[in-house]
Parts: sequence; C-alpha cells; structure tokens
Amino acid sequence: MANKFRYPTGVRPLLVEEAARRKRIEARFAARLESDGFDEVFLPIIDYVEPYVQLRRGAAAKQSYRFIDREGELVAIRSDFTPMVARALAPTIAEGDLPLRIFYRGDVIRVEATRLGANREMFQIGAEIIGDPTVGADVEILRLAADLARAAGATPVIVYNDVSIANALGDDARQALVSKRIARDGSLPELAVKILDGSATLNDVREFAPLAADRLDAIARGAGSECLLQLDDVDAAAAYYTGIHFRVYDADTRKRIAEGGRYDDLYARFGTSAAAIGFTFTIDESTEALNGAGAPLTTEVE
Amino acid sequence: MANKFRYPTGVRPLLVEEAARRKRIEARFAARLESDGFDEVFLPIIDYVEPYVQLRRGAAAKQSYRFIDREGELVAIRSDFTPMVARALAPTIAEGDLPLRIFYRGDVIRVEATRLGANREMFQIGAEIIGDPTVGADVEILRLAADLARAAGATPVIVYNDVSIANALGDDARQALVSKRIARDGSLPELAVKILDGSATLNDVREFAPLAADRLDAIARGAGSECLLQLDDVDAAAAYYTGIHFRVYDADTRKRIAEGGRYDDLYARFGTSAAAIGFTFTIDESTEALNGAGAPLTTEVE
Amino acid sequence: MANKFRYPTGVRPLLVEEAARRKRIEARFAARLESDGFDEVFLPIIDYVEPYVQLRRGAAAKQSYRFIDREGELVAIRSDFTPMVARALAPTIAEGDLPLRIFYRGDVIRVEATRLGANREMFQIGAEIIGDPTVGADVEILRLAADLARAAGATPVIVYNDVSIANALGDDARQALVSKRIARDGSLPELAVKILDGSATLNDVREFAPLAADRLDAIARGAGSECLLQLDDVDAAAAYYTGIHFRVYDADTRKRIAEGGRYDDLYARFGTSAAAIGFTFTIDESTEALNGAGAPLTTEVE
Amino acid sequence: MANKFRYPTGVRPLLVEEAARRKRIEARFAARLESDGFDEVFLPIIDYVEPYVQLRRGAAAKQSYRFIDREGELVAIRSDFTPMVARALAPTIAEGDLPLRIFYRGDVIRVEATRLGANREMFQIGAEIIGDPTVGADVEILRLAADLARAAGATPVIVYNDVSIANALGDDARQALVSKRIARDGSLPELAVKILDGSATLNDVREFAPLAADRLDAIARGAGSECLLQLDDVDAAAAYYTGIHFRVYDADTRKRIAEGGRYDDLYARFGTSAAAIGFTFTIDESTEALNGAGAPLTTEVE
Amino acid sequence: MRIAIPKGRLLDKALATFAAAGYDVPSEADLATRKLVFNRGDVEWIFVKDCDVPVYVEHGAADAGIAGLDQILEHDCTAYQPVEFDFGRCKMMLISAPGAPSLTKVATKYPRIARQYLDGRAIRADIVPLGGSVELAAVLNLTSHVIDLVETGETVRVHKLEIQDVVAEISPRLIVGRAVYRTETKRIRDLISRIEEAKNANLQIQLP
Amino acid sequence: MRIAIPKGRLLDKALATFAAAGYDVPSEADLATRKLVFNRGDVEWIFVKDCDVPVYVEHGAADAGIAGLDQILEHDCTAYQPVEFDFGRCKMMLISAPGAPSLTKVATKYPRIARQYLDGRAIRADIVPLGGSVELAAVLNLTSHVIDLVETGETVRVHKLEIQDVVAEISPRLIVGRAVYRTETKRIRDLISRIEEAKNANLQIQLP
Amino acid sequence: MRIAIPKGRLLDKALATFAAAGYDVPSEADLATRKLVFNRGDVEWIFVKDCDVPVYVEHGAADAGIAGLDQILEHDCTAYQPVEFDFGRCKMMLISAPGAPSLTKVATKYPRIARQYLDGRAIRADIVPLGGSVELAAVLNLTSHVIDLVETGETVRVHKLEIQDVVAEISPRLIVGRAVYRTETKRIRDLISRIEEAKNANLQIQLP
Amino acid sequence: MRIAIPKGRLLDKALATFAAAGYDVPSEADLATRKLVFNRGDVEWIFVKDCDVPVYVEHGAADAGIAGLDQILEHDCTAYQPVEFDFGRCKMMLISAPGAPSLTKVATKYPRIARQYLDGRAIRADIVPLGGSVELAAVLNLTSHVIDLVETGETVRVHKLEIQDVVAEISPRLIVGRAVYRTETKRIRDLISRIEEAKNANLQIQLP
Repeated sequence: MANKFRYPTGVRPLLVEEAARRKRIEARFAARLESDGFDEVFLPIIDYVEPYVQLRRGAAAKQSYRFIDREGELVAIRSDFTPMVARALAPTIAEGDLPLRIFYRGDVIRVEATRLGANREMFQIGAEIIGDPTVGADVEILRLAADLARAAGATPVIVYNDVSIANALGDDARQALVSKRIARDGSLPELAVKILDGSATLNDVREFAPLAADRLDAIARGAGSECLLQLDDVDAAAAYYTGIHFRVYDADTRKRIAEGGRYDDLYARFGTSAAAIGFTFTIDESTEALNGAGAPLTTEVE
Repeated sequence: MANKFRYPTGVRPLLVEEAARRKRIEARFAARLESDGFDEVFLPIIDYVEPYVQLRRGAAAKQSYRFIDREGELVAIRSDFTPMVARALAPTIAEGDLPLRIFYRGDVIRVEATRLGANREMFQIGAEIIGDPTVGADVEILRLAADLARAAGATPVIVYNDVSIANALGDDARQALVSKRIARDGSLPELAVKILDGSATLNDVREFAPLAADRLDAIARGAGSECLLQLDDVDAAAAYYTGIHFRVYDADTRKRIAEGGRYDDLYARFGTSAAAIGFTFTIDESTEALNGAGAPLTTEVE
Repeated sequence: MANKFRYPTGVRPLLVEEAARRKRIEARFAARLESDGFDEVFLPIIDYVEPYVQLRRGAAAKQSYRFIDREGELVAIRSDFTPMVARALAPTIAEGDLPLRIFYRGDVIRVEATRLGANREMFQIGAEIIGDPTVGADVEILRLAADLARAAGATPVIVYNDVSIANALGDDARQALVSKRIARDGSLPELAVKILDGSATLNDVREFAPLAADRLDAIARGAGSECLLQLDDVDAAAAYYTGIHFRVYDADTRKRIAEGGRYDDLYARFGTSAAAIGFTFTIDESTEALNGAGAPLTTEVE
Repeated sequence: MANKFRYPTGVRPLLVEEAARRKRIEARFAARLESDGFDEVFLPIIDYVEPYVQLRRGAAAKQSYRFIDREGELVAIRSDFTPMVARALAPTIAEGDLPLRIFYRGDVIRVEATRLGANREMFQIGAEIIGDPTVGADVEILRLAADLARAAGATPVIVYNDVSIANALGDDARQALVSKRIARDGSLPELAVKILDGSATLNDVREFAPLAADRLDAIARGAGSECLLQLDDVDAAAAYYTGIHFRVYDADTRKRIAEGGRYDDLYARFGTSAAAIGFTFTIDESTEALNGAGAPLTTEVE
Repeated sequence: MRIAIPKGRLLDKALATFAAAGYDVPSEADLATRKLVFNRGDVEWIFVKDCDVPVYVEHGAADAGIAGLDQILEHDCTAYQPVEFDFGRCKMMLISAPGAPSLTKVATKYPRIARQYLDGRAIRADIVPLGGSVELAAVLNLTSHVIDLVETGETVRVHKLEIQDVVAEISPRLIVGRAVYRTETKRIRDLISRIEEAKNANLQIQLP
Repeated sequence: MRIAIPKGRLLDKALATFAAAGYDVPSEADLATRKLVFNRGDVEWIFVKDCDVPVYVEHGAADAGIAGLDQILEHDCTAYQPVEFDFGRCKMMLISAPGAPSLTKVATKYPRIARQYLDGRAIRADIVPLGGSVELAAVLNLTSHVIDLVETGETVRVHKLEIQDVVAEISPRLIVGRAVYRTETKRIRDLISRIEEAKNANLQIQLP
Repeated sequence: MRIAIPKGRLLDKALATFAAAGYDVPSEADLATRKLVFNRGDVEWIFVKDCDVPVYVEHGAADAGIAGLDQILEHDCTAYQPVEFDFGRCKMMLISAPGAPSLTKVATKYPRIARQYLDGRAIRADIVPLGGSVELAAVLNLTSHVIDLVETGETVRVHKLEIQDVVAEISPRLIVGRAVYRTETKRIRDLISRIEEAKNANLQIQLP
Repeated sequence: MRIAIPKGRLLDKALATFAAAGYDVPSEADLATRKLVFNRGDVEWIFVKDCDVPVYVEHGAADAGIAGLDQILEHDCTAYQPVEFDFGRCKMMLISAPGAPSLTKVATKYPRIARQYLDGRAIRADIVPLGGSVELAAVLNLTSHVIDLVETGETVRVHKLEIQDVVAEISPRLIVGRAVYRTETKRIRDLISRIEEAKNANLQIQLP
C-alpha cells in the first residue's frame, strides 16, 4: 500500500467537525420527512448483484465494489438506493397498507468515478411514495424535493420531463434528443426538432403522447415556480423510470443535488405490483464550503 | 442464488418498525453521550486490511468480508470499530486537544459466526476517552457503560479485571486461568490457584502486580455496585488491551451487551502516542423482544 | 490458515512420481491425437464469466473460482473446456480451413464438489472436430474416445443417445426420462414408457424424431461394440449439446471417464457458424491405483 | 465488458501455430533437462498468499491476481515459481534423497506490468538442484542455463555476481551500487568506487568478503566463456538469494531471458533445511519473431 | 449386486417389499445376529443407518437401496428414484414452542432442508443442528422452533408444542445409482420392474 | 441451574459423579420413564444425546454438562472445561481396511475432527460423513479408512480392520458456559469444587 | 458565459466561426499578447491547449468550447456536441513501419482511443503513450505501429511509413456542458442556434 | 549507440555536455533542419519531447539519454541515473489560487507525482490532468491548486497565485538502460566516465 494515511477509493472517515456538519444536514432532512409522515427504513450496505442485473447497465454495474462471497455468490457494496428499497419492501407490502411513505439514508460507495475527476464518495438521503399513482403524488414529491433542497441551503431549480414522450417519438428522434444534435434534413419528426430548439409546447406533445401531456399539464399547475418543464431533457437515465423524471440543481453552483422520478414497474420486478415515485439527494464534502445552511453540492457530473 | 428473498450473510434490511426500534435505542445512546461531551465521528464501512494486520488474530481476520480492490489491495468490510477509530484519529491529534471524548456507531458485518449459531449481524455504538491515562477515566467509562446499559433496558452486571495481572503470572498460569482448569500438582503459582478458586484478594495480587492491584483498588472505590472485579476473568481477548478489561452483561438474560477496556498502546501504532479507554455496545434484533426500554441483547457468544 | 501443508481447494502439487504418471498418460493421449491429425491449442487458465453466461446454469457457474479483476470484470478460473475452445477459435475460423481437428489439455479447477465427496481436482484432455456435421465425424469421435480410453488402461463402455429425442417428446416425458420414474397413468406418451422400460426401438423413435432415429441408426452401424445406445439416457446435461451425447465408462470400476457429444450451435454464439463434435477425458489421482496402463478414473459423479 | 474478443489481462489462447511453436521450445528444454537427470514436478496454478508473505515485497505481491476463496483465505494465481517449488517439496524431502534435480514449467500470470508496457503474459521453465551446496552445483547450473539458452536459439550472455558482497559493504555502498551513482566525496568505501568504475578485482573483494571471492574465483574457472562476472550487478533482487545471482541475456536483442541463483535458506522456511540453486527461463510471444531455433525473448524489463 | 436396507423405521416394510419381489432376503433370525452384511443369491444385503443409505448409493458403494425422501433431500442425493412407496409416509413439520413465539432459532436433524425451507420463505433464523430428541429443544427454550418428521404427532402433543407448517411430504423411495444404471442397465431395469410390480400387487391387495 | 447429562455411554458415570458430589440426581426408576427432564432440588436435569450436550451449554440453554472431548471438539465448543474425568476414556483412531490401502476417503461421525487431522498431516482425502456403523464403510469399500472412537477395539478386530494412528485421546469433561460462569460465578465455582472433590475422592478410593 | 477556444490547429477557424455568429472575439493583436483570458461583451474567452478544452467543459469550468472528436473521445467527455463543423476534419490512422511488421506495440498520444481500437479488433498489443513526434517511434523501432491524426499524410510519406487502417473520422464540434445546458437553457440554446446558423451560412457560401 | 536528447528546455545544455565530453554532436544548423535523427560517429542522436526520453530508454529503443527527474518519476522509469547535472535545476511546486482555498482539486501535467504527493500527506483531492497552461486552471477556478515545475516563479506571480509547498527538487540526469548497461558494460562505463568528467570540469570552471 502506498501509504498509511490512505483509505480505499470511495471512503474516508468524517472526524468531529465534518461529522457534525453531516449530522446537521441529516437531522434537517429527517425532521422534515418525518413530519410529512415518511417512515425510515435501513438498507444493507451489501447485497447480491443478481436481483438487479436487468436494472443496471454494464458500466454502472462496474462502478460498485463487487466481490464473491463465501457461498460463491456475486455481492456488491451499495451504490444506489432505489432498487434496494423495492427489493426490501416488495415482499412485505399488503394492498391495504398503501400508500406508504418511506425514506432512507446512508453511504453509497463507487469504486469508479462516473467521469473525469468526479467524486466517488457519497451520502444519500431519499424518499418515496409507494402505491399512489396519482398526479398528486408527483406534485407532493416535487414540492418536497424543493423544500429539502432549500433546507440544505440551496436555491433549487428542478428540471423535469416525462420519459414516455421520447419513447413515443421513436429511436431516431430519441437519439437526437439525447445527443442534442439536430438533423435538419427532414429525417426527424417535426416535434423532435421543435423540442430541441425549445419551441415545442405541451399541445405539440399531446398529439404523440396525450397521457404524458395531460399529466405534465397537471404537474405544471401543481408544482412550484422552481420547477421547469424541459421537453428536451432526454437522457440515458436509469432504466426503471416510467413517467416523470427530474433533477434538482442548485442555481448558484449549477450542481445537481438530487434526482428522482416515477417508476411504476419497479416493485413488480420484486414480486408486488405498486406504483412508486421518489427522489434521492446526494450529499458530499463540498457541503463544508457553505456556512450555516450548509448547501449540499453533488458529487456526480450529470 | 438459492432464492429471491435472501440477503448476503450478515446483513438484512430493517423495515419500518424494526428501523424505528433501532432509532429509539440509537437516539437514547447518542443523547446521553452528547450530553456527556462526547463528539461523534463517522468511520468508513470498508478499510484496508494491512494497517490492522498485527491487531487481528488469524481467525478474527477471516470473520470479515474481504476482497481485492481495483488497485490490488486487500480490503475488508468493517467488523470491529476500536482500531479504526485509532487509525482515523491518530494522524489528527494535537497534544493540546487531549483528552478527546469520541463516540461512533454503525453496522459491523461478519461473514462467519464466531460460534455455533451465533449471529453475524450487528449494530454497534461505542465511546472512548483519548489522552486521559488516569483512573478517573477508567471510572467514568465504567459508569457511562452502566448507564447506557440501563438506558437500553438492561440490568447491567459489569465484570472487570486487569489484563496485566495474568501476563505477570507467566504463561502456564495464564493458560490455566484461560481454561479454568486447576492443576493441583503444585506446578502453578499459588496465586493462580487462589484466583481460580475465588479466594484471591487484591492484597494477594499486589505482590505480583502492584500497579494493577492499586489501580483495581482505586477503580473498585469509584465504580458502581454493578461492577464486579473477577480476577479469574482471563481470556484470549483482543490483542490491544493493556490495563482494565471489562464486559457488560444483562443480569436477566445473561447475555453480553458490551465490551471494553484500556488500550494505551493502540494509538501509537498509528503514529500518535495517546492513552485511551473505551467500550462498544452491540445491538441486535433480539432488541425487539423487549418492551419499552428495548433492552439490547448481544449477538456474540462470549 | 489452518496449516502450512494445505493447498487451496481443488489444487495440489504433483511431485516426481505423480508427475511422471500424469506425463505418461498425457503423452499417450497426445501421441494418438497427433497421429490422427489433431492440432493442439492452449487455452487460458482464466477467462471472463460474461461470454459464457447463457451456457452455464447457476449451480455450475458457482463451481468455479470466481473473482473481480482490476478492471471490475468478473473472471473465473477454468472449470470447463468446451465453450472456451469455441470462444478462442470462432473468431479465427475461415470457411476454407474446415474441418479442423483440435485437441487441448490442462487443469480444470472447481471450488465446489458437484456432489457428496466428489473430487474437485481434475486434469482434462479433449478433442473436437469443427466444421464436419456428418455422421462420419460422429463415428470417428466415438471410435477415438474408445481408443483413448483403452490407451489409458480402461475397458470402455460408451453409452450414447441423441438429445433431440427427449426434446421432441415434450416436457412431461422429458421430465419422466430424467427422473426415471414412470407414471403409468397414461399421461405419458407410450414411447416414453417404452423407452423407460427398455423396450423402445429406433423404429419406435422414428415416428417422433425421424432425423435422430436415422442418425442413430447410422452411428450404430459405424460405432464399435463398446458403444451402447440407451434411449433412456436423458439428463440435464450441459446446455449446448444438439445431437448425439455420450459418456465413456470404465467397465471395471463403473466410473465415468469421459463425456462428449455434438454441439452444432455453440460456435455461432461466438461469431462463426460451424458444426462441432468432441469429448473431454477427465484424469485424476485415482490413476495411480492402476499399474502400467494407468487407467484414469474420473472425478465427477455423473 | 468492452468487447467480445478480449481476454483478461495476462492471458490469451495460443492457437494452432503458436501452440506448436511453444511446444517445440518446451520439448527442447524438457529433453535436455530430462537427459541431465532432472525430474519434473507439476505445481498448482493457485496457492495461498500467506506462506509466501515474507518472500514477496509489497509491489510484487500486487502483481498477481489475488482473491478470497470460499473459506476466507487469500489466494493468488501463480506469478513466480521458485518459492512454490520449495513449499511443495520441502515437506517430502528426506536427507538420503539429496541432491534432487527438479524441473518445472507453466504459465505465470501477472495482472500488472512490472514497467511501462512490459508484458504480463509468460510461460516459464525452470530447474534447480536441491541439497548440493558446492561450487560444482553452481557451475553445473550456469552451464545448463547457457545450453538451454542456446537450445532456444539465443546467444547467451550470463552476467553473475554474489549477493553477499554488497551486503558486506554496508547499506550506503549497497545503495550506491544499486543506483550506479558514485559519490566521489570519500564517503563510500574505496572498494565500492572501484566496483562501480569497473576496476575492482576479486583480490580487492577478498578483503571484505573472502568466502564470496573464493567462490567466485572457483566459479569463474568452471563456467563457460559466456559467463561474465560483474561486481557492480547489484540489484533489489528477490529477497531469497543468498549467494551467486545471475541473469541470462540474449546478446543480439539484449533482452533478459532467464534469471537464477543460489537460495540456501529458502527450503528451511518451509520446514526442511536444504541448499538450493536454480534458474527460471521466461518465454513469451516474441519467440515467434525468430526462425527455426525460435529464440525466446523475455517479457520482463530487468 | 449390493442393496442397502435402512435399519430404522422402514426396515420391515423394505425387506417385505424385496421379499414380495422375489428376492431372497435375510431372515429375522439373521438380523438378530447383529451382523450387517448378508449374501443371499447374487445380492449382497447391507444394513445401515437410515441416513447412510443415500451415501452408499451416491458413492457407488451400493447399487440400490431404500431411503426416505428426508434423507435423500438432506444429502442432496443424485441417485435415480424410480419407485415411490406407499408405506412409511409422514410429514416434515415446522413445530414451535407453545404460544407461537417469533421464529429466531430452529433445532433440527435436517439442517440442509431447514435452510432451504427458511430461505424460501425469507425467514431469517439460525439453525441449530441436533442429533436427537429434537422436540426437547423447543421445550427447553434452546430454540423457538424445531423442524422434524412427524408420524403420529404423539411427541408434539406430549410436549405441548404446536405444529405451524408442513415443510415437506416424505415418502420412502427405491434409489439406484446413476453409474450402475448406465453400465448395468439390464439388471437394474429388472430390479426396478420387480419392485414396481411388488408395490402394485401390494396396492391391489390393500385396495378392497 | 440446568445441567445436561449425556444419554449414551457416559450416562451412569456422569450421574454417579453428580451423586457423589452431593446432588440429588434422578433415580434409575425416573430414567425408566423415558422422561428427559427432571427437577430435583434447585437443579433441572436434562438428558440429551451425547453429541447435543455441548450445543445446549454453548447456547446457554444448559448451565453445565458432561461431554466427551470428541463432541466438544467436533462442535468447536467454547465452554470452559474445568474438570476432566478419569472414567470413560478412549481414543479416536484412524483405521483402515486390511492391507493398508492408500488414504483417499475417510468415513466418520466426526467430519470436523477428521478434517483437522488430515489437514495437519498434509493428507488430501475426501471425508464421507456417516451417521453410524462407521467401520462398515471400510469393510464395504465405501472408503479406504474410517476415523472413529475405539474403546475395546472389538469392532476393529471383528471386521479385520487395521488401526493406523491415534487421532486424539478422548476424555469426558465437565463443561460450563462462559456467560453463566461470569454472571453466576459463586454458584458455578461451588459446582466445580464439588465435582472436583467427588472426582478426587473417587480417585483416592481406586488407588490402593 | 465562458467559452474555451483551442490554441492549436483549430484556433483560426474556431474564432472565425464565433465571429460569424456575431460574437465579439479577441483580435489577432489580443492573441499576440500571449494572454489567455479575454472578456469581450458577456463572454469570457479562454485559450487552452486543444486537449484541455473537453476538461474545462466537463468540469463546468467553461460553459462551452470547440474541440476535436479526438480529444472528446480520448477524455470520454460527456458534454453535449450539438454542432459538428466542416473545417479541420482529418483521420486518426493506424500507421506501421515499412514492411508491415506484426502489430506488437503501438505508440500514440491517444492511449484510450488506441486501446478501444485494438480491443475491438481482438488485437493484443502494448500501447506506448508518447507526448509528441509519434511517427518517430515507428521509425526508430520503439514500436511496430503508431496511431495518430493524419491531415495531409506528409509526415507519413517523409518517414516512409505505411498507413494500415482508419481508426476514426475526426471532426471539430461545439461542446456544451450538461449542467449549464439544463440550468441556463435559454442562453445555451441561443448560442447553439447562432453557431449552427454561422456554420450553415458558411456552407452556403462554399457550395457553388 | 543511440542517445536521446530532450528537445525542450534542457536541449542546449544537454548537447553542450556531450560536446564537452568529446562527442560529435549535431550542430545548430543540423537542428534547424527539423530532422530528429542524426548519425555522428558511432552515435545515433535522436531528438524527442522531454517527456519521451525515459520512454525510449526504458524500452531499450535508446541506450542512454538526458531527462529531468520530473519525467523520470512521472514514468516510473527504472533506468540507471549515474550522473546528476547542475544545470536546469528547478522545483516542482504545489501552487494555489489566491486566498489559500482548501485543497480539493489539483491540475497538473504530472498526475502520478501529484497522486504520490497527496497520498503521502493524507490529502484527499481529485487530480485533473492537463496538457498545458496548468496555472490557468487555478486562475479560472477549474481546480483549487496546481502542481507544476517552477523555474523563475514568473508565471506564479503574474497570475497572483501562491506557492504552498515544494513537491520535489528536480534535476536533469543522465539515464542509461538496465539491459544495455549489463550487456555493453564497457561502452556504457566509458560514456558515464566521460560525462562525469565533463560535468566536473564544468563545475571546476564555474567555481571561482
């Protein structure tokens, strides 16, 4: 080993002051979530890889520490919360209990930076509503995310979209939206071009994806002014989103501090059908750069 | 994998009620420790194996999940806190800061049961005083351990001894004390025989180990009535204890709920000389068997 | 580690005499194969797990030593040769080169016994003909396997069947054939019942699986008298067999010493379509129990 | 995984022609060694790390693939032969059997290049004489190494020295010899300066290390003209050499093709005292660059 | 041919079945000698503990035998099971101390079966392997539950324990080694046919 | 206080020892009832299989018990062993089929002890766990060797097997749980003293 | 808004494009001062090495920039690439020493791209990263091959090397950071439109 | 013999040293031709980027060369370094943006050296490898710090940055490949002696 001070990639101790800072933010988040009726669950720091195989693309799978356990099974250290929540809760959910409001927190550890110089050491706090497929849950979650961001000292900008729109436009259009490159040779649907140059409206969308358009309309009416619908926010996001997908940025630093959305099919993969929507905040050491409020800055390059 | 509900050895999720129970105990411990001036530190869930090689005997090393990281280093998932605290704090300690009062908490994960059917899934909370070599610190730590045990709903019995006495008696006597087998053929020092049959007093000890005898005398005067000096409590304990060593039992269930002692040489191994004394409580799911107070039961067979 | 003499599960050194014995058998096999025009290839002792994922059932995957390499990929120590040959050769095969006659040898290491007390330490020598889909290749391979078994000092009994017959009979019949349990309630096709009680002939088979019947007919005419067609030899064999499947037993010890068959789809999985048929002999230390000829005994319980 | 053609670092298949080339060289080496009375042993491709801990410096340990087995032990894939031979043979050696002449061959796999671009894929063949501490064994081994190098098509230059000389000169002088930097400020023994500028003779050495000088004298008289004594060939070589240490270069390509020496203390570490001297040839794919003789070129930058 | 007979609760029925199939089986007098190996005709009869029958057959040290599904499963035995018998059937049960305590520890003679049962129901509990008197473990509070064979249920009643679940239906089977089946096909098929017929004949008689 | 008594070969001596130490132990008539639990004075006596005594003590379900070293080692039991008895001593032996075959498979009721024995001698052999009649395994060629307790050596002679090595010297011990020793120190020390004295008194008598 | 301009071969065209799009870009005189940062209007222009443009944009230290695909790929840069330019196109080539030696070592300034190229063709070769004069490596026998950008092919001809394969078609692109695109959508869309128009206008002129 | 000369800041002194040692080095006119390879006497002189000298020597493509310790360390070059020169010395420095920000990111051309420096001080910071104008990274807030060579300190002053620590003392060295040293010992020792003498002669002159 190079030297006695080093810790393995992705971890380090938080000594007195850093720990206190982390605890202050944790406490603020937990207090708000508990007062809103969210119950905490504790998730294991390791889990088998196999149950999640279809949810993680190759590169993401390799971002976590993985090893073979004594029984020959492939095990990974936690690098993502949302699918773990579903696996833990799904077998215990009874129809009558729904909707559930759940939150969780803990370290996630990544052995590989996602990108150039991006950080691999992260603390996450997330929340989700299980069993409520209504637009009301969408709006509640967006408002909660904004409030938590403010509680952390950030000025939130929440960019949202519905992942089903790009899916409805076909692969070529979707690809153009992901790359933000407009092929002006008429090969793309006009809507894709309009989405890219920013001139598309929900009325334009309605023709291709009427349900999504209506839903986004309803969300726009309910969500706060920090929420911006961006129809061109199409990405190779986590495979499990089915409806609204959003990211929370801090307006001052332009860093992403949270990500979330609706994943109505995820619980069914683990044995119990239930709609679900949630988000995860990512806290890292840049937190310490801020006074008082201690605005959390993200560790992931979008 | 055998089936979709299983979690890897040593971990499982705590869902709503279990999580709440865990949090209640945590909160009670943390409140008491903070009010006594202990500051929390957060320790990484994984660390290199090498820095601890001389502190862990072969069998203990194998009890943790271990794997090779991307740089070829051997890494282990946390299975013990005390040496990690020393490694994390030692490089940052300045003479003037001492004494420090520190506490920590978190999961420890063991891949192997220590014994027949013993549990491998544990949550630990511990505290230590760094830089105070006095008997006052010994007594403070014993009293704190008793109070925390009571806060957890247990009726504490604290059995203590000084590890230096057995060391002073020589290997044969030490071995007899460990095995509790008395060789009545005169081959053992009389003191060892007296210790084993329970008739030894501190005056008997003083001849062989005067410092330890005086220290134990002083501790006995300061410690609460739940503390019992047992001179025959000699064990193959963790290699780093240098003075008093104690275990906290719950009188009703006879289970061990905490262990601690003085390890004045440990910090020096990580670069900064500092006396230290502390303890670690181990909480597991049998907690749920108790009402209200929620007495934590241990997971380790002594 | 328990003690200084131990080696990891599945390996041990072969010192002078054992090595000499192993070399004698190897030499005899290699000489015969080379004189028949088979060229040797050397295969790596480790390889990625991913390319073989669809070829290995869960349990088999866990029989090999597996670990994560420095790039985060899952790697396994060689525990089976046939798919490795296909992966290594497929990218290099040019139409004009076919048919190829290839052989290989080396250790395979299994960390888990397949069964109660079965051995996990094995040396294998195998051969295959690539690009010859004819019955002539089937017969050549059967004759070669018999000769090699004799060269190793065994009295070969080769039991063969065509895997496509059971597939043609449907899942229930297949299941009955695997378990050897006859449901005499009329729920099974009569052919399955006849196969199980040993009264079925190729003419009976022809109705359900005419190609397989003709093929087996032709094989029976070409193969030596040590080859026994057993229509009830239906098993959960390796996923890749497509036609004839056979096992070579030593008549005296009743141990299986080789296994083989036709796998015409395997090369296509690695990028080049080519019919292939081959076998693998498994040699282990019980070899030493035999004089002179040194009959290899297998390590695997069928 | 990046792509379907890749193999893990350090391995790849050898197809027909490459395998044939490898076999030709192997055969030539084995024939010569066997005719000189060397018996082959087969060594496992994996072994525990622990028995070798004191023989491998940190960096070298990390060059091998390492992983935790099902019992929690640290295991490595073979990356070096000499200590494995000692561990395998030591428990079986009876006084009366000595001296033994042993040879071995096989792949060694390194996950890390030793240097910029150096190869990590290697086949090694080595030989050693166990239980003969005489200068006769030294000369026999040097002559054998030269002959094998020639058999492989190389023009050998064997550079040798005795590791005990530098040890006798003290740490500063040793350091200067390793770095080849001469401090001309009088701080070094004159002998070190003379060794570095090439003017030292064995008579100069005799004063400091009389035994080594006499031994080197005797070796020089017995060894072939391809052997060059270079007193400044001092290196941070493998920890186990105790006397002569040599490297075999190919004069044309200047590549190192073998390394060896005397390690009289190695067997004692594994339980049986026995002097030993030996060498290991490293063969790699550059072999194919040469016609006919197929001179093996090394893969390691010295 | 070597055939393994279990010395325990299945002994009489097992011997009766082979006798009905026309085999020359050792007599009661033979068994009273406490010898464990008898050659009768071309069959070598060996008498071993119930739990060891699958071991002998799996390793090829016996060609065939009669074993309960409990022992077959517990040993993960891969032998063929061509005939299932109607005698000696019973159930493997999950039994608790009175008052339905939460399931934290299970005492059993069948740790492998218990592990599979618990894993399959996502129950996290420690298994405590015992050698005998398994029900006592729940009585004496060593464990909260036991998993054991139940024939009449008498033990459960006496100890005032409570049956909670059926873990598996257990029946005795004729088991035959895989390698011997392949290499001695003719003789093995003959054995199976005779046992099958004896079983069916017996069935005929019992059904009025 | 709950004390575990082994039902097997050590039963009589174990009870006699406790009686000599002044404990009120169950009578022969009691035992004939087939009950397994008896309260006498402040002691609850439980009668379990020899191999289960260390399990009860290790888990704290019994405070003390008498167990052979064979069972203590096989269960890796961590209980204290304050008294070693002179009765019931025997040897664990490595026994082979006649003709000293090479050691490739070992049948045993003690797989853990067998594994340690083989590893410690760098012997590579498979272990075949059996439930009983272990010597038969070597007779019937299931394994080349067996590891088993030998008291008189009669079984070995009858089967014409050959003793090859002593694996361990076996003696019965009083075992006491660790936690109870610490938390009930006084009562446990009293138990140990009384047993120690009873053992020594007995020794006195035997020595002429 | 901060825009990164590459100081190397793309400098002039990059500046001309921004100028054509109506931006107030630094003058030649400005550049002659060797200063690297200029504020003009609401844009801060920074001039960095070609290979560093993707780094500044990826980390959010520049909002946009112009970079060759070679540098974008080599840095695995995730920025959006909304506009691809027609100027400055070239090819990344695999070049060998004369006589088509077997491919064993490749010198390159682009080790990541080279690794992907070799892996994708199942070629096992060592990569030797160099800082400059890469073709020299093949001339001096440091490596058998090189992978490098080829514009005119002059260097290849002079050194009598041989082009073996096209590794990638390289073109310059406008790159825009992901976070800034989302949080400053309006201004970024305006930048893209203007650059797109300037590019098309230019195209218009070039086409006869 | 092939000798590698760095084209950068050490060029003149390196050539002068070889000239003083009596070697026939290429003239200034030669260099003006932009050729990179010259044969003079029995030496082939090659001119490569500073950072590539250790690569050529390490791989045996050059027998010797002159390289700064910065490049030797950055390439983990194992060549012998028999002579250290007095010219061209400088320091590798840790430099911060003004105001001593906390160290979170370091831009550098020497990522390996930077990693070792940070690890050795238990500093957790990301390293951002750059190709040039490294100081600009701290100015433009790409990183909080940079690690770079400092000769005169002019760049640091101009950008109003602050020197925080010395990472390493850097000096140029004669480097010689290990294999050539062993197999051409005589010629290599001659080279070293001549360079050593030329260095000392020069030292003599400089000292008054």
